[in-house]
Amino acid sequence: MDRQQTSDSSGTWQPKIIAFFCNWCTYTAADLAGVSRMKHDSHFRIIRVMCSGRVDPQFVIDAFARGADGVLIGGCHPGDCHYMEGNYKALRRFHLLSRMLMSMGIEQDRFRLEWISASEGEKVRTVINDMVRRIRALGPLRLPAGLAELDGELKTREEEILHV
Amino acid sequence: MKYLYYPGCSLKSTGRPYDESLRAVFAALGIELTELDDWNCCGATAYASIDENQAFGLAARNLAIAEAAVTDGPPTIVAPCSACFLVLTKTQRYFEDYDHVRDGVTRELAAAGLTYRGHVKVRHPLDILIHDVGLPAIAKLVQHQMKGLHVASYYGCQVVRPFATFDDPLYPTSMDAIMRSLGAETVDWPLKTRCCGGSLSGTIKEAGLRLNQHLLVEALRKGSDLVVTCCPLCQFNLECFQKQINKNYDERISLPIMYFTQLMGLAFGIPEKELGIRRLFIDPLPVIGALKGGVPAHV
Amino acid sequence: MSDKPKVGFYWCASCGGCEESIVDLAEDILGVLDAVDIRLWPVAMDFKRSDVEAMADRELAVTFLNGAIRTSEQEEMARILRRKSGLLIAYGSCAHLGGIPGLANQFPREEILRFVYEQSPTTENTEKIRPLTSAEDQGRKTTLPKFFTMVRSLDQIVEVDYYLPGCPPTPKLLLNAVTAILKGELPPKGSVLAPDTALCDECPRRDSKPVDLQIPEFHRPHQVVIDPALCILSQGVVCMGPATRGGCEAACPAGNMPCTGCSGPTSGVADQGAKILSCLAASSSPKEEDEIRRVLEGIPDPVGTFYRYALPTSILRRKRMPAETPQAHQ
Amino acid sequence: MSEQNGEIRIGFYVCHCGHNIANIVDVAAVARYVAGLPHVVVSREYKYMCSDPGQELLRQDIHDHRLNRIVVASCSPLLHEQTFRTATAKAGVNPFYFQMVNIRENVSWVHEDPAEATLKARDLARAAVRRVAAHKALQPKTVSINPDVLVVGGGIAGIHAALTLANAGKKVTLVERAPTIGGHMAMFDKTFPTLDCAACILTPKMSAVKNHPNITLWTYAEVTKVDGFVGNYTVTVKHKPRYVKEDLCVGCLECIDACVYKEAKVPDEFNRGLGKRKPIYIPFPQATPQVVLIDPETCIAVKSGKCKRTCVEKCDRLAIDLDQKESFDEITVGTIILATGFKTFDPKRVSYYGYGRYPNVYISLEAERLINASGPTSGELILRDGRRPKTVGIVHCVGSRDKNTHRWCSRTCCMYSLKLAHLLKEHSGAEVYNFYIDIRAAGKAYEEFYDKLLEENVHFIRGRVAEVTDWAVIPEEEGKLIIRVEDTMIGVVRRIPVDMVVLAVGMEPQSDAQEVRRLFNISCSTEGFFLERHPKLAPVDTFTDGIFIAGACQGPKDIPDSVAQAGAAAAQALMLIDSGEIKLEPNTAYLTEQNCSGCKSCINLCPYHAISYLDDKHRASINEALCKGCGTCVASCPSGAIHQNLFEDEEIYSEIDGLLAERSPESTAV
Amino acid sequence: MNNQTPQNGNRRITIDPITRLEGHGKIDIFLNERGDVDHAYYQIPELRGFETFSRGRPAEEMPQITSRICGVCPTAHHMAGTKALDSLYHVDPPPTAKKIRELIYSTFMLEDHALHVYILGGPDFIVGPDAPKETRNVVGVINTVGPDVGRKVISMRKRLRDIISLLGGKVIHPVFGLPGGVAKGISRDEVGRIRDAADDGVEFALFTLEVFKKIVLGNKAYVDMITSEAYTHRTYYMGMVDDRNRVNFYDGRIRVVDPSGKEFALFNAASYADHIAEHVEPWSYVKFCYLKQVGWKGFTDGPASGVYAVAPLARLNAAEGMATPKAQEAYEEYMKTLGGKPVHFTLANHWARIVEMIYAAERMAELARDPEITGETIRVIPTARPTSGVGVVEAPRGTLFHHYETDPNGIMQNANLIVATQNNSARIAMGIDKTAKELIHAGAVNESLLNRIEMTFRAYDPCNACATHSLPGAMPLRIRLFDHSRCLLREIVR
Repeated sequence: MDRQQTSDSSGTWQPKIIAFFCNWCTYTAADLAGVSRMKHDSHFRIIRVMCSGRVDPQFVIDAFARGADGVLIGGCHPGDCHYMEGNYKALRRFHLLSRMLMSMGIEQDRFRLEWISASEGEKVRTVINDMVRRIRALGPLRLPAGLAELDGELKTREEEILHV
Repeated sequence: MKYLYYPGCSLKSTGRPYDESLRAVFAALGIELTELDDWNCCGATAYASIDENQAFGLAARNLAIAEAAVTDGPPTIVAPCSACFLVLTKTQRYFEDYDHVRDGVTRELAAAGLTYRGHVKVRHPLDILIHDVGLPAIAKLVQHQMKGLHVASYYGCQVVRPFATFDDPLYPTSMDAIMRSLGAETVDWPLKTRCCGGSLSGTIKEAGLRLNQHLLVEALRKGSDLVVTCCPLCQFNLECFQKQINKNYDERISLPIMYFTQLMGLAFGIPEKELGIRRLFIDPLPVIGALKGGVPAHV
Repeated sequence: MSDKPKVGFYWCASCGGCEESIVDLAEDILGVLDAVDIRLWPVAMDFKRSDVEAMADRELAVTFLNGAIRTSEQEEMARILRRKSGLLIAYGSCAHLGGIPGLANQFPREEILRFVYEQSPTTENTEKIRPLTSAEDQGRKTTLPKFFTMVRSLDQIVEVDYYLPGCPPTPKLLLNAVTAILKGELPPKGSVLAPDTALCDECPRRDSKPVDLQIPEFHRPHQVVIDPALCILSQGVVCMGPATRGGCEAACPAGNMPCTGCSGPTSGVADQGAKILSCLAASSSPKEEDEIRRVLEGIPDPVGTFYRYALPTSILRRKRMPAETPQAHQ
Repeated sequence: MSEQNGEIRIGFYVCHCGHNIANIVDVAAVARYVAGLPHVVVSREYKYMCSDPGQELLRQDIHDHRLNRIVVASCSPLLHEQTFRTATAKAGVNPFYFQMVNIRENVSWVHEDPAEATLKARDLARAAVRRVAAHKALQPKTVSINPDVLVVGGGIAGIHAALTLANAGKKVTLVERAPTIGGHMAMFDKTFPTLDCAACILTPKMSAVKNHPNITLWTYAEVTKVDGFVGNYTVTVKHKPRYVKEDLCVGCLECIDACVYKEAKVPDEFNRGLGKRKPIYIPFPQATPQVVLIDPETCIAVKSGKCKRTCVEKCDRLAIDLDQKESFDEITVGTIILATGFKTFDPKRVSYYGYGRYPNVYISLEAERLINASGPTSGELILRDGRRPKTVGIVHCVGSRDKNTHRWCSRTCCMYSLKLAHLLKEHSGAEVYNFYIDIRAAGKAYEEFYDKLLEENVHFIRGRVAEVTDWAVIPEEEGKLIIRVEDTMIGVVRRIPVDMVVLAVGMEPQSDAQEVRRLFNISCSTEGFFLERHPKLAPVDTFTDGIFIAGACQGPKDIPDSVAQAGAAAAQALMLIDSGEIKLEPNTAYLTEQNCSGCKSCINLCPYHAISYLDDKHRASINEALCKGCGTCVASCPSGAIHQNLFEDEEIYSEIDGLLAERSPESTAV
Repeated sequence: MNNQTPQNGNRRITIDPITRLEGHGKIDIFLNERGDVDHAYYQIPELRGFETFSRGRPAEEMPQITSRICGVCPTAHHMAGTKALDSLYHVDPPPTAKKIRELIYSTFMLEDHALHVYILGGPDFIVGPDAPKETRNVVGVINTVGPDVGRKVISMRKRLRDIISLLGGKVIHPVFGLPGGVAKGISRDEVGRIRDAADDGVEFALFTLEVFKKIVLGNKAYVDMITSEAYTHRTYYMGMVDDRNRVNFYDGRIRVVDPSGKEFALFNAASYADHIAEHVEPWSYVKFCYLKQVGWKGFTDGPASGVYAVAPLARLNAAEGMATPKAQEAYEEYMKTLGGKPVHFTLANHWARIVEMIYAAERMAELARDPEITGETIRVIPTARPTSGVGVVEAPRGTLFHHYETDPNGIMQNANLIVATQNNSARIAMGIDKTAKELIHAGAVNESLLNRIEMTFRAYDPCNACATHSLPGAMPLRIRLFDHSRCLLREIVR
C-alpha cells in the first residue's frame, strides 16, 4: 500500500505532519487546546518527547523518508526550557537541519520549529492550521514512493543478466 | 535612517504644507525619505466604503511596489496622511490575518504581474520621531525654544483607531511629547481624538460645524495659542470653517491650526517658506512669541 | 587447480584507488598470493569473463567489490558476482556507502549530462550530440550501457556479507579481513570489518579536546592555520571524526587536516550526517536567532560536508527532484 | 514477570470516555482495526477505562491472556498515565510495559470529522502498539523528601500556609520581599461582606508568624536561585540591606523622630503616596517584624555620607548600620509554596479615565487608605485638592473584562466596590454612584450585602464608563469631573458630574511573575498567573513536583479563597513530606561504553553536570542520579552510544513508522 | 553479451574483462566484405559527473573531492586542484610550501610510473606480447626479472608511497593541499629518510632503464614493433615546460609542438580554453580533445588535424630536454635511438616513461637536499575575494587542467576538468583503428593479435577512471567484429 497518500473520507490527498512536542510546554498546550475544545485540522500526529532537545535530526529525516509531508517541533520559549537550555540546542539544530533539508529538495515550509508554552493552546491551533495550509499548497512530498519509482530502472530478474 | 515615503494625494494638494514641512524636518534630522516610485491611490474612503476588495487591491499595489523596492531588510513605508496610514495599515493587517483577503489581493496583484509577500511595515511620522529618532535628538536641533507657547495637539481619529500601532487609542501623547521637546507647553485637551467631522463639513454642514466648534472652543478654554495636527483633513476642517462657526454660533474664534511638522521646522530654524507657513489661512507667526526676532533675517 | 580459496576483486563506479590499496599490501601481497588463488582482478591480471560465468555458484570463496553502482553494466556484474561468490564484501567507501560519486545524488542526471556535453567551457558541440545507449555511425551500430538516475551502494543492489570501510580501506584492515576469512573468524553477517568506535578513539589529538568545548565560530580549513597538536574541532574547524568509524588510525588528522568521514557511521548511528549535524549544532554557542544563523553559515555546505561519502546510504539517499521517469535516457 | 517467555502479547483498550471520545471517534472500528495488528492478543473498547471496572478488566485480561504489554487509548497521559501504569503493575506486569494513546485532548476534543478523527486515532494506536513492543522493563528510582518547606510571599496566603505547616511541626522559612509581611490585606480598611476590620483579623496571624518557633521569617529578602528537584531543593535567598540590624531593633521608633528631616517628605508606599514618611521609617504601625528601615534613595547619610546621623546616635542599642550590605543565605528544602500575590491594574493604561491627570480620580486601594483610621487623613475623606466630595462615582471593571486590557474578571472588584460605596457614604454622606457591567456577588452572604447597599440608596448605573473628563458642556458641570456612560437600563448616554472618582482596578500578575516562574521552573497561564497542574483536580500543584501555588499568584481571589488555597497547598506539601519519598520517572540517559569514542561532545551539553569524562578509560560516564532525562545528550551523541530509558531511539522510530505506515482510506472503514 | 546469433555460425570468443589499465574500454571493429577492417571504435562507457556535483561545495574541498576522480593518480588531481585554488584566491605559496608540493609530486610521479612499467604496461614487453596470458601480469614480470627484482620493485614503491603518506596524510587521496600552501611541514628528522629513498629512487630508475634496454631494445622484434607503422601517428604534442623549455611536472607553461617538432604554442594555464576544445561523439561517453586553433578534422593525424597527444612521449617531444643530468643523458639517448624529435611511435611511451622516472627521482633528491624544505612558513592565508582559477600539472598520463569558478564566498559555481587521458583519447581511438587495420586481415583474429591491439592504448597508460571523471563505473573491453553488412560476425570480449 502506498505509504505516501493519506486521504480523507472524500478520497482527496491530505498532508501528513509529524509533530514532536516537548512534554512540559507544547504537549501541555496541545492538551489545553483539547480541554478548550479548540477545533483544528486533524492532519498531524503528535509524538511526545521530554524536551525539544531530545529531537534527534535523524527522527526528522526518518519521518520525511517514511512519508511525512511535514515535520513540526514544538518546544518551550527560549529561557523557559524545563531543562534550562534544551530548546536552544533544538533551535541551533533546526537552523542547520532546515538548510540541509532545503539543499536536499525539502521545502522550508515542510519543517518548522515553534515555541509554544503550556498556556498557548490557541497557538497550537493556529500553528497547525497554518502549517497544514502551507503544506497543502506544496502538495505531497512522496519520498518513499519517489525512490521506489527510481528503483524501477534496476534489473531485478537475474536471468536477464546471467546467460549461463 | 532610511524610509520609503508615501505622500498620498492630500499631501500633493490641500496638505502641501504638511509634505513640505515633513520633508524639511526629516531632512534636518538626517532621515532619508525616498518617495515610493509609481505609487497610486491608497484606496481610502471612496473605494473602501464601496468595494473593500478593490481598496485592498489598490493599497496592496503600493505595498508590493515597496516590497520590491527594498532588497536589504524589511521595507518601511512612512505614510503621513491619516487616511493613507489607516488604509495601508489595515490592508497589511488583513493580509496577515485573513486568508480570503490574502488570496484576493494575491490574485489581483498577479493580474498586474505583481506579488506581495507581506513584509512591509507601515508607519506614521509620529511613530518614527518618537521611537526611531527619539525626543533628545529632536530637542538637540531646536534653535528657537517655543517657550510660553501653549499648544493643543490634535490627532483626530484615524492615526490611533482602530489600529493603535504606536500610541494610546483614546488619549495619545506622542505629539504632545514632541511639542514639549520644542519647549512649548501642551494643554490637557480631552478632545484631542474627538471627531473633526471628516467629510461631514461638506455633506451635513450643521453637524460638521458643531463638531469643529466643540474642538475649537475647548482648545481655547484650555488656553491654547494654537493647535497642531497630523492629519490633512482635520487641519482643513479646523482651520477653514472658523469664520462660518463664528457667524453661525456667535463665536470669536481665531485659532491658528498648523501641522506639527511646521512648528518643529520653525523651532529648528528652518526658513518658513520651506515649511509652507504662508499656505495657511490663519498666520500662526504672530502667536509664536518665541519667534519674535527669532526668525532668520533672510527669510 | 589449487585447493586454495578462490578470491575475486572487481570494481564498479570507482576511481581505482581501492585497487591501488590492494597493491599497497606491498610485500604482504606475496603472502596473500600464497594463501589464496586470485581468480579475478581486472586491474592487474588477465582473466576471462567467461571463466567467471562458467564458475559454479559460490565458487569464488570471497569477492571484494569496490565502487558504487551507476550503470546497468555495473548492476549486472554485481549480480553475477553475488551469485558466484560465497562471501561478497563491499570494499571501500563507494561500495559501502556510495562514496564521493554519490554526491551526484544531489543533482538530476540530465544536469550532469547537459554540463559535460553542452555547457562546459571547452566543449564545442553546437549540434548538441549526446552519447547514446544505441547509436549509428555510417550504418555501424554502437551501444553504451544505461546511465542510471542515481548512485547506489552495493547493498542497495545485492545482499552484502561484510563491509570494508575507508576511501580506500587501509592495507591493515584488508589484511585483517583476509586473515579473518582464512581463519573463519568472522563477526556476524553484515558487520563492518573495522572498529565500532568513532575516530576520536584512535586520534592522538583527543586528549587536547576540552571537556567543556563550545564552538563560537566555525572556520574553513583554508581560513586558519591548524595547530597540529590540538583537537581540530576545538579549533573551530569541522571534523567528522566524532561521527566517523575509526580504523584508519586518523590518517587525515595526521596530515593536519580534519576527518571527512570516509568510513561512515558506527553501528549505533543510522545517518552519519544527521548525527554530526546534531552534535555540532548543539555544541556551538550562539543563542540569538541571527547570531545562530550567522555562525552556522560557517558551514556553507552541510550536505557536502556531512554526507561527503554517505549520501546514497543516508536516510534520504537522494535530493528530491521534480518527477523524473527513471528510464528516460540521454 | 509475564514476559519471560520472550513472546510479546499486547492488550489494547480504547476508552469511550463516556461520549467525550465515542461521539467523534468510532471506537469500535479502532478496536477492530488494532485487533488485526501483530502481537495484539486482546483489543477491546470500554466506557471508562480509568474507572475501577475498567482497571479490573485490564487486570483480568493480563491474567487470562498472559498479556505482557498494555496500550490504552483514552485521555492525555499527563492525566492518567500513572493510573494505568499502577493498574498494569498490580497485575504483575512491569508498569513501563504500558503505553498511552491520547485520543481525547488530541483527537475527539479538537476534531470534528468522525472519519478523519477515527483515522487519526487508528494511526496513533498503531504507533503505540509498535512502540510498546520495543519497551523495556524499568525500575523507577525513588528520592527522599527533605521535610523543610520554603514559603515565598508574606501575604495572607503565605502567612496561612506557613502557619499551617509550622503547626504541623514542619520547619518553614517564609521569605517576603517587602520590609513587612501582611501584603495587600494589611492595606484594607474593612473586609467584605462582614465589614470586620482587616487589621484586627490579620495582625494576630502576622505576629503568630513572627513568634512561631518553627518559622524563620525573612522579610526584605528575595529568592535568587533554585537548584535541585522535588524533595531536595537548594535555595539561595538575598537579604536586602535595611541599614538596621533586625535582631537589635525593638521598634521603639525613636530613631525616626531623631531623623534630621523634621518633616516627613517622602511619599509613603503603604499609603500609596497619599501620605509621607521619612527616609528612616516603619511601613505601618503593625508592621511585622517591628523593625525600622532606611530607604537608601532618600537617606542623606547613605547617599552622600554627609549627615549628622542623629538616628545612629539616638539608637542606644546600636541597631543602625549605615554600611550594611546585601547578604545571602542558602537553605535546603524539600517542597516550596509560592504565594507571591498579585498587582493592581495600573489605570494610566486606560487614559480616558483620567487617572494621573485629574487629581480627584483615585484607585480603590487609595480609597481604602483614605478612609482608614490609621491612613494619611486619619479616616477623614479629604480629596487631593482639599475638598470633601458631595458626589462620588465608583467605576467597576477597570482593567477587567476588557479585551484591550485584561479579559478576565478580577472577581473581587464588585464586592470591594460595594464595600467602598458603603464606607464612603458612611464617612462623607456623599451620593455614591456605582457604574457596573454586572454585579458579581457569588459568595457566602455576598448577594445579601448587595441588597443591603441597595437599601442604603447607593446609585447603580449599568453601563461601562466611556470616559472621565473635565470638558464641561453646561455650567453645572464646571469644575466637576464628568462621567460619560451609556445607561443601558434606560438606553441613553448620561453625563454624571461628580467630585470624586474611584476606579475599581482589577488584579493582574506581579510584574515579575515571568522571572519568578523561570526561577522556580514552573509555567504561567495565558494571563500570566502561575499555572496549576490541573484546573480542577490539582489546583495548587504545578508541573514541577514539590512546588505548589497559593493565593492570587494563581489567579484573582478574595481573602477566603486565598486562605482556603493556602491550606490546600500546605496539605499537598505535608502529603509529600509524610510519605517520606517520591518515585521519579526512570527516563534517564545511559551509555553503552563499548560504542563511546570518548569524543567528549556530550559532556558540556548536560545542564546538570551529570556527564563526566573518565581520563583513565577515555570514556564518558553518566551519573543517573543527576540526570533529569531531557535526552539532549542522546540526540547529540555522534556515536549513538547514549540512550534514554522510556525514550529509546528504537521506541521513537517505531512510533514514527507506526504513524506513517500503511494508510489508505478504505481500511478506515474496517 | 549480444543476443544476436551470428549468421555464419562463427564460434564466439569471449575474453573478459579488459585488463591492466585503470578504468575501462570497449572496442568495436567493423570489417568490410574482404574481411579487412573497415573501422574500429574505441569506446569509453562511463560517467560520474564530478563537474556537476562539485557545485555548491566549498572550493577548498575540491583537491580532496577531485582526487576521487582517480585513485591511481590522486596526487595529480589533488595538486591540480590545489594550484587552481592558489590562482582562485590569488595567493602565492611560500617557497617552502612550493618545494614540499614538488617533492611530494616528484615522489608520486616516480612511483606511479614504476607501477605502469612493472605491473600494467610492462608485462607486454617484459613477459612478451605473445606469452600465455596467465603469465602476462605482475607475477609473470617477477618470474622473468627474478624475485629479488620483484621485491625491489615492491619495496621501492612502498617506500615512496610511505613518504607521500607521511607528507600528505594518505597516499591514496592525500590531504596536504590548501590555497596558499600545504597543511603540514617537514621536520628535520624526516628529511634523512626522504633523501635516502630519493637516492635509491635514482638508482632504481636507472636500473629500470637497464632492464628495459636489456629486454626490449635488446630484442629486434620489439624494436621493429615499436617503430612499425602500425603504432605510428604524426600528431601534435603537448607538455609542460620550465622557463628553459625543459620538462616540468609541477609548474611552468604549456608548450605544443607540431608534427614536425616546431613550437606551435606556448601558453599559461589560465588561457587553456583558448587552445583546447572538446569534441563529442555519440558512440563514447568520453570527449575528444583537439587544438582549437587547428580545429577538429576527425580521427586523422598530420598538421591539418587538431588531434594531439600528451603523456611521456608527448612531453619529451614538447620539451627541449630534461632539467636533471642523468635524465638528460637518457633523453638524448632516447631521441638518438628513435631518430630524433618528434618521436611519433606510440609504443615509445614506455621508454619515455622511464626517462621521466629518472628525472622524477633526481628532482626528488635535489629537493630533499634543499635547506628550505624544512622551513617553518608553509601557509599564506588567502584574503583576496575568489572568482575563478585554473590549475595545471603534468599527470603521469599527461597534462591535467582544473578550472574552478566560485561565488565571493568561495562556493563552487562551476568546474571544468580536462584530464590527461582525455587529451589522448582521439589519438588512442585512431591508434586502435589503425592497429586493427594493420593487423586484422580476412577476418583472421587471434589472441596475441588482440593483445597487440590492446597494447596500443596500454602504451598511453590510459586512465579511463580519469578520462571518465565525468562518468561512473567500469565496463569490460569488448571487441566485436562486424561484417560488411554490419551484422555481428563475432564478439571477442576481453
